[in-house]
Amino acid sequence: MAHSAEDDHHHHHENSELPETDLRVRTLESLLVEKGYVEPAALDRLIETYETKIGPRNGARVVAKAWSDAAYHDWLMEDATAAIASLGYTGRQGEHMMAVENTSNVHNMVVCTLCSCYPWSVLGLPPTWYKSPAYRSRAVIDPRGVLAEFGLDIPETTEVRVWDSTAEIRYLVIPRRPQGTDGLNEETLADLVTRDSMIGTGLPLLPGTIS
Amino acid sequence: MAHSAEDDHHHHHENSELPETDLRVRTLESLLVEKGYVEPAALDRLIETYETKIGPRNGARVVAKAWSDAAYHDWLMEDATAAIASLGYTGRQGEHMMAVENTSNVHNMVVCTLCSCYPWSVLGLPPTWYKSPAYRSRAVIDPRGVLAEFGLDIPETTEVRVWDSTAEIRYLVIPRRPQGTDGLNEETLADLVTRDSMIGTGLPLLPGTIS
Amino acid sequence: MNGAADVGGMMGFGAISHPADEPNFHHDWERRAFAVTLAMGATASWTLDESRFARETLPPAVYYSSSYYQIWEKALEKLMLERGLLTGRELATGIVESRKPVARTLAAEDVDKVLARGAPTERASGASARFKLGDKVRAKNMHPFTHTRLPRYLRGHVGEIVHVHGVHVFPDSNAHGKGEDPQWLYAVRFSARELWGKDRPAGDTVSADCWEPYLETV
Amino acid sequence: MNGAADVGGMMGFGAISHPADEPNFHHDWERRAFAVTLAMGATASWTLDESRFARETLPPAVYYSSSYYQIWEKALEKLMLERGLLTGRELATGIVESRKPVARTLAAEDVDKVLARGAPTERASGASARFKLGDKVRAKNMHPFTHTRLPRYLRGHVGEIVHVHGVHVFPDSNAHGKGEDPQWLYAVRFSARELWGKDRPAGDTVSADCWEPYLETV
Repeated sequence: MAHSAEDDHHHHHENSELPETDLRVRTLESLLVEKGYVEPAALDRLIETYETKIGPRNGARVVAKAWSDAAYHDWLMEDATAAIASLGYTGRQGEHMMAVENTSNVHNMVVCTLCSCYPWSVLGLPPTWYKSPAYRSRAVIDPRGVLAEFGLDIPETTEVRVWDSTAEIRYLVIPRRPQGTDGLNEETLADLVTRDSMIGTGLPLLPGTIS
Repeated sequence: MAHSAEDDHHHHHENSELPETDLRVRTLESLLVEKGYVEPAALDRLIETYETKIGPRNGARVVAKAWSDAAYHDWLMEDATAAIASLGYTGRQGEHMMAVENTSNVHNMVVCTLCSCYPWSVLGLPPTWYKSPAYRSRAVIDPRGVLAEFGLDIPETTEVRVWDSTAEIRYLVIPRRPQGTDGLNEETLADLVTRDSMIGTGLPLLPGTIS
Repeated sequence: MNGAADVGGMMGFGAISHPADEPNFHHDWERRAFAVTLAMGATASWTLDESRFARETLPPAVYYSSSYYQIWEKALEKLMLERGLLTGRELATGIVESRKPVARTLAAEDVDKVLARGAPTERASGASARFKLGDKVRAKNMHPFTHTRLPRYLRGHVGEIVHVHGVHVFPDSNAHGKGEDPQWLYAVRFSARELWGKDRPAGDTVSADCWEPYLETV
Repeated sequence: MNGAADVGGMMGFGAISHPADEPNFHHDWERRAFAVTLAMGATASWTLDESRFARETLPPAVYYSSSYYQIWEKALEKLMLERGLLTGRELATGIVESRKPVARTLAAEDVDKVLARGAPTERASGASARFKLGDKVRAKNMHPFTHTRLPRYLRGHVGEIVHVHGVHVFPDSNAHGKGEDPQWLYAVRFSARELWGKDRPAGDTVSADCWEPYLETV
């Protein structure tokens, strides 16, 4: 199916509204500030937090520790909320966590078909594609097709388990530890753990592919 | 639920595209004429036919005859395609007809949830609302709510039968003959039969309400 | 496919605007889009089912923000582009650059005859019907990525055969250049409670026309 | 409700655009819309579930042609207009005309604390859980016009309880000012074949979190 003509059309639609949206948001913000509902410094702090402090490095450290420390691994699989909180990652959009682990027979993948639920506390804000109707609609009915578009070819013998985040439970995929990583420390292992590998739409990097 | 803000937004969307659409259609038509794919006089004839010749008066005559002539009524209920063709109404979007009759216990209502299938040969072209996602989506899940919006309050003891035109069968609702119409001839009866009463979203007029 | 066109049971479209005296066409371009679509249909460059598939594959953002004749026009462009009867550059410039032939064209003097004939979809029956009046059947829980006329809201639900329509062209095949593959067609009646849950009125029903391959025994 | 947001299994949205290095925000207005939405959320003028309902009730034409932060912004306007915290004229002119108070405002020095605390939805359990690990359950075929977190694609289908999450705030109640009404919450696993038909891979599954009132015994 060719999508280019319609995609163009769609983008045309969306983009034609952007200057209008920009003005609208600025008007709204200034109204709310003047009404005393929001404090400008608080807005800046919220943005700064998610642009610089909370991101997928948090989740990567969780995964690296689970790869390195069997007791931590077991705790994470048993009570992800507590195990993740022990590393200091708590709070908004990570209040209730569950870890789902990839094995040689199982590949996990996370979606929120109804909106864009995502574990902010360990992965930061979701990428645009995660929030797109294209991903949300297809992940549950054609996960293997989606994974192929992301470059993952899952063997027929591997079960694909999709987790639709319909409640306030947030899912973190624990990818398989790559081969050739024996003896690497947690910080080096964390460098291998990509955001997409913790959503289930990617795999960890191999050692040697990063500088 | 208030719809005004969003409706405005929607209309804005649609209307902002109209000058573009107008130009696009004129370009397309001139290309197709020049390529020899379409003949301008044929286009005019198609438009003229549906603007002046084929309309709900056809269906009204069918209904009036069914009200007046028991044998015709039975034939219509048994083989609507043939009974309707006998009055000269045949062809496009009326190739296969079925008549569904309202009684004191049953109210019928027609929709096409998947597109806009409609019995052109007896009702002409469908009104805009019939083709709207609002009607198509709601007619099957909340027919009584839709009917109430059209001013019809159907008693609880009356079964509402919705017909979703998913194939090439086209449905014509035969409304109940209004009281006080004994002795009226077919042409006068046909004046009472509205388009909406043959879709099932209206009732026939009462004698005396028309001039 | 589970496309934008399949709106049965969807919510959020708001009230139904139904003005009393509405013209058939609101703009002159609607007249032209209507006639051009019919006239191109008469060239036999695609089947009815192919044109429906062209409409339902419009992206939801486009489908829902387009009026009905805009949907027709966009699908017509798409059908012609796909078949090489039109190029994007021709549409952009308005200048004809190619003249791939079509099978036939509709002459003005043939319009009445062609409309009166229509395009019946009933075919001679070969196989005998699997279901009969009164049979309980289940609409299959199927989700093809291709064209189908079994709406999502019916799938998995049990209804009763209330009419046998004969054998008709099968859209799921005919929309994809795979021939007419005629199949028995039935009107199937479902109770509103079966479709939508127990808080619906007891006697209300929804009927739809279902080809035999959409149905299974209960 | 069966709103535009409920897209699971819908088709026609095309390929997934996933550029490798994407910033969190593409435009400055996205930053501001994000922050304003969070800060207004902190005023406790509505619940999380009320804000989700405000988004999913956007008409499909608007929802699908808006980017995600556009959806947030439009829903934020709607929530504020509904509660009289903002008027259409204020939005049009940018001039404040009313100052209805809010319960609290978020101060910059409290941001870290508020984010770290989050808004847990687990509540002390009163009633005992009706289902246990391994139980087979059916997702109800329900179609409320109000907010629900049971997606359409699961309704009517049978799955297995694979995790018991405890007792959580019930969105169907909390979205409509009817209180938290906490209910047991379960992860339910459905086979892809059960959901989508027999041509799906045998071992593949989709799990979703379902509150007890969404489920019935098989």
